[in-house]
Amino acid sequence: MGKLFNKVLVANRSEIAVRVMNACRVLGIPSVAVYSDADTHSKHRYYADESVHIGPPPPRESYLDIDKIIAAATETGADAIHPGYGFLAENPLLAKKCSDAGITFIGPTPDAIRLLGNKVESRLTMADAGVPLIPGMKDSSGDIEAFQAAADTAGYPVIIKAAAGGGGKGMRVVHNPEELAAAVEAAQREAGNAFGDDTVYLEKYIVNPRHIEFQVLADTHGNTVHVFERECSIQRRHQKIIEESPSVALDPELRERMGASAVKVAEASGYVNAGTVEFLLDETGNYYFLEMNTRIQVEHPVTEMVTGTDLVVEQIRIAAGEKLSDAFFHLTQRGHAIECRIYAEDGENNFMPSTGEIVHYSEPVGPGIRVDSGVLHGSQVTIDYDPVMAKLIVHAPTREMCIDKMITALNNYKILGVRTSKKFMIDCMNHAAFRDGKTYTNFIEVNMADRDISLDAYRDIALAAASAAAVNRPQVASAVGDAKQRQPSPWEAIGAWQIGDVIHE
Amino acid sequence: MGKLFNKVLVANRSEIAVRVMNACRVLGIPSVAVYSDADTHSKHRYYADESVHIGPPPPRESYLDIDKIIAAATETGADAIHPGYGFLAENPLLAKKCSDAGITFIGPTPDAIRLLGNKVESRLTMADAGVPLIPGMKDSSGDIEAFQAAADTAGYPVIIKAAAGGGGKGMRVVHNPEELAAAVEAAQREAGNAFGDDTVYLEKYIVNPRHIEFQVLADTHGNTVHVFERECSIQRRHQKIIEESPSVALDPELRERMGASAVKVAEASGYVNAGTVEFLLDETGNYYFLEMNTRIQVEHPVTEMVTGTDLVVEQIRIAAGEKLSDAFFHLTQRGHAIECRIYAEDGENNFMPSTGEIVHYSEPVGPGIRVDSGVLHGSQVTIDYDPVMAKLIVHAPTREMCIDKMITALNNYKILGVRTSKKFMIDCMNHAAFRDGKTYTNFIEVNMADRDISLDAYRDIALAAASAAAVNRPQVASAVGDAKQRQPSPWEAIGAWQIGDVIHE
Amino acid sequence: MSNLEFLFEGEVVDTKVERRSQTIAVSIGDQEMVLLPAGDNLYSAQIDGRKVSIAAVRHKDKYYLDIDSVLLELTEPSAEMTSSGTGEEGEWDKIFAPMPGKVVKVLVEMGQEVQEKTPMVIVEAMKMENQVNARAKGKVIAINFQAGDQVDTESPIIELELEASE
Amino acid sequence: MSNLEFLFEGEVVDTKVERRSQTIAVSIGDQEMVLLPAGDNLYSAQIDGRKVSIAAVRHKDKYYLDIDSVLLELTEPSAEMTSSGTGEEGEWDKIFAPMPGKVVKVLVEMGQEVQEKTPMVIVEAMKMENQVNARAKGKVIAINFQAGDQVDTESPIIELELEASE
Repeated sequence: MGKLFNKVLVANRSEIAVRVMNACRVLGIPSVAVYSDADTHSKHRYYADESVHIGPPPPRESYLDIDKIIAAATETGADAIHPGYGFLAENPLLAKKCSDAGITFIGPTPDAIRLLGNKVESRLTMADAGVPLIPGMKDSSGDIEAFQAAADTAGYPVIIKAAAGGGGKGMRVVHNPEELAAAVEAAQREAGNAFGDDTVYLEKYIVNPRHIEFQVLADTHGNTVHVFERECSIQRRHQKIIEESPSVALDPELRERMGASAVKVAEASGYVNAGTVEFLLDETGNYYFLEMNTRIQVEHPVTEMVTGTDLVVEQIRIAAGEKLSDAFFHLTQRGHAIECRIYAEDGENNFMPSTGEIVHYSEPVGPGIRVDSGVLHGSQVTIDYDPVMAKLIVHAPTREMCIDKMITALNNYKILGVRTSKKFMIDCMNHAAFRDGKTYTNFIEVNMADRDISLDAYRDIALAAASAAAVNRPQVASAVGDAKQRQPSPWEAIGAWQIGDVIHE
Repeated sequence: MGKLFNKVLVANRSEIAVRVMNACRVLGIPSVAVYSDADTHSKHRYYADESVHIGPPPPRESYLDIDKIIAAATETGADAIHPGYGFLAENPLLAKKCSDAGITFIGPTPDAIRLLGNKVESRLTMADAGVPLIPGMKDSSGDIEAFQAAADTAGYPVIIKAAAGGGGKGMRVVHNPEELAAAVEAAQREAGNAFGDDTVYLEKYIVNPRHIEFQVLADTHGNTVHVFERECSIQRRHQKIIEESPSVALDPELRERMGASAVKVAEASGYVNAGTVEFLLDETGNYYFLEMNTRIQVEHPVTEMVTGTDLVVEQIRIAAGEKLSDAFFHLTQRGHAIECRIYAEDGENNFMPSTGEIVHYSEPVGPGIRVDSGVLHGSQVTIDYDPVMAKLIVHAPTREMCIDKMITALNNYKILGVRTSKKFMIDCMNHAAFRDGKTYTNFIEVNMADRDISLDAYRDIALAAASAAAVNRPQVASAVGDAKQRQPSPWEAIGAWQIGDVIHE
Repeated sequence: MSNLEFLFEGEVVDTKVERRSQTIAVSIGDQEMVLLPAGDNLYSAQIDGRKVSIAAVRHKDKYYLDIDSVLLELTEPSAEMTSSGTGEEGEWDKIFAPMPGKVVKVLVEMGQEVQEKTPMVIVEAMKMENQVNARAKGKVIAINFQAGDQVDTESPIIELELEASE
Repeated sequence: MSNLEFLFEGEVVDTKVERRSQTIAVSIGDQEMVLLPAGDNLYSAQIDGRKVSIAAVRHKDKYYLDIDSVLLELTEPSAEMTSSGTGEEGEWDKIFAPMPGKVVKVLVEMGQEVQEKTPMVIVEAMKMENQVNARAKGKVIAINFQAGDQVDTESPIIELELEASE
């Protein structure tokens, strides 16, 4: 296999930059890191073959500055740019400027990014292509007959929502036609009182929705495939924290139908490279297109572990004009995979972001355990960027074993210095509703709200642990010439080093 | 799933003990380590839920002492013992004494271990069962017609060997019947001159043999399956160092036939639990039974990565009387996996064992990379035990990508303080014969003999690296109160600690 | 045998540490806990027959602990409390930003009586909005920043007069 | 700028080390090598446009290096040579066991002339037999152990009189 690109610049940071560089290594392609002042000593910079400084910490002046990214690629001779996720990944302008500069953008075309980034336009396209959308009224109306017609089309239950809405005011769920008129009137009154605007509209009420997404891949030779589903229903603040594959809610028939819809979405938008089609799935097996994400997703590893593929390698191959690898035409799902996102945020305090230095770092190991990490011992977690530090992904033959393995692995993942949601995720995993596969998008509100960790139970063992740590402080006397002391990182040690200092003892 | 056992004692050390404990963790079963004086601070002891000291470093007085192992299990309430590989794994007496003590031995029955440990008896059993053995003369004879008959039965080419043989003397390969008589006479003369005994015998000559083995699993409910093959042809001193799955030499038809033979071997010996059937495969697709190993093998992870299974978990399930998991009735091979054994031995100096302290240890990470390790930073590698420190296993969609990924991963696996064969294995992996799949058992003799690493090419970069390490020595002055200095391991620090010392500054 | 002192949830606790041949024994009052070192900064202990997995490290006068994934931070009582702006260990009469950021909304008014956990202010940092709650019952006596202001972690955004019971 | 001295394959080499803003620059004669720190004990360098991955650590007066998986050990010339029993850095007139073990077979006789790489003795350790070869041309003048003897790494098994050219 000839080299697909001479050099790939990774226009991102942290774990996803490292992940992309790993794919480059496998393909024998040198990688270029870009870094801001905040990332001078970061893992993604260490991981690359070379690195280019692109400015101060604020993203707008570094990771979001398209011209600096293009300049860094030109300067280092990189002939392709991988955007990772976040930052510029879904900015059609980067894709466009790459093309202008003769650099391959590893992702979809600017047109596809633009179309799918426009929610209204993309929904119209998908409706035309026959992909199901959440049915409801296109515009609000005071006419009760319009509501009745819309409800009949959507099918009960339906929900009445205030156009000016928020906070549940002016909202009514209606389970049968007899209740509809009264509910609309009540909602109008409530909305009028709450917002001074009594406009309400109707759409289908999704009972116990799940967030189900399908990975798709399309090459430049007209092949589009889906790589099965991921279920990402466990969310806090509308951000996914636990993802899994396969979904317990899909049987082979539904999987095939949803997969076919996902492929249709990609084809209708002229999609090339890796993307994700997001659906809402209700309890009765109806599903509705939400949007298509035009990038590699944070949760892509669960798909990789279940299908034995490397999606980022495939992204690079596709961008180089290769045909989809054979493996993608004979895909099977095997076993079960779960991902937990390890954010620097306090699971015991409303997911408050946490900053600081990582003063201890040790990863779990073992068969079927994968850690995609962007941090090291000594890393500084600052307020400048997204708080994702790492992802822990676990694979096992069955979902039950996978849950048990994930709990063990979370317990063995020790990060000290910043707070994380490890314990929160263990408690999710141990919850009967999670074990039963009752993973609806309201899982955390419903099941984790009254969670309360009493630290008192940990008092004695905490004091004992701190006491042990106290006697294990580095002994200055024994540090002289004792190479058993871990070497400080080069930067730390050099910091104390003086010009003219003679090193020999 | 109820707990399969209350507690499992692992009668082994290093990486395989850690591997078995990982399986226990997944199953929610507490594990017990045993350790000799040499392993007081070893990783496998840290990894267990509890540990029992079983004597001084010599294996005979610790890891091979069956009574101490049984006593440790009784004392801790362990109701099952996993023997790992090596040590007592294939000793029928441990299996027997377990049964006497009411402890479950996680492995086959004493009778199966005994039968398969007897090479002569087991070959007779397999011949009766119709499993192919290397054809040849059962006893030596001076009669040329007996040689002709044996050669006709075995099929050409055949090899004449001296009964007193060694060193190639009295050995003749014969490719067709016309050459046979002259070759036998020449071999007899040569043998007579060399050993004072002119007895020679004949067996089929295996052209470019490969070592192919099949993983089998059998439960107590009468189910026996094979879990496909591993190719382990790359050996030094008759010890495997690189293993892979699948083998490039097998097509689906041959795989099915060999797999069926492997199942037949297991069934003919009344086998239960995990075992491995070893075959020699010649260039024309003929295969011959060598022996069956009645334990989990060092190289089991390549099978796990290609089939998405957990063989050690399955061993424990089978021992608890469970039926084989569903997954084993729908097995498929996916992608390619390679394992490199990381021994403490010098790949540049005839694989001379190397001892010492591990003064730097960092593992490669990334998708499809698995490290099964028995060592930590600060571990002492002593002469007491087998020099295997760790195994690096890599999985990728294709063999070519797997080789590239393995080279990258070996380069990123940094162990300092003892010498390893990393560079040797990279050179194997980069050799055209390896890439072409020409992996015969003589691979190392044929391809790696004239390998010569000139250190001169590394002179400048080595001096630069040492210089950098010199300026990065811990600075005593900055160590005071600088917690960025890694904490020394508890034992190191406590060593310098004195009774009556006041810790507060 | 070493004598140590820690602050745990506002309480000062003495411990005694002793090195045994394979373990570290810690006495807290009548209670003795035995820890088995398990690698760099790692320990295990048996509690009620169950293995507890521990990571513990001291860094700049603070002890960071992970006990079966429950994260705790302890200090020595001698450590300067007031230097810690975010009021983690006291100063419940002041509401600080959890990290430098921008005030999105102040949720209380001057003179308002608040309870423990009453939402006080929303601060945006790391691309996310964070709600800061009161840590004790009291009355708002100062609001030092308004929506749109940049704040650090050293200057209180809101100050309370705590109830006498606190 | 620091001046250092190393022993590389018997040659004493001076180096100068200088800290740059992001790198460590090392001068060896006219040659300058630039290393980029890449984590604890890890570095990378560009050589002929290719990235070289390096681990390097100093431990007890020895430098352990991994340069693209080639393992090297350097010492400082000031380090005591004779304390290293296995004769790694000199003492080519003595044949030591590579590690404590049992002598299986002595392969040479008193007075025998040997070449570099002549097999001298087989020692069993770690369950394996290891053949120890001569490191220089010379004549056997002492055989201190016989088959069956336990040996350590400090006492020479065989001694040679080296040829003058060595």
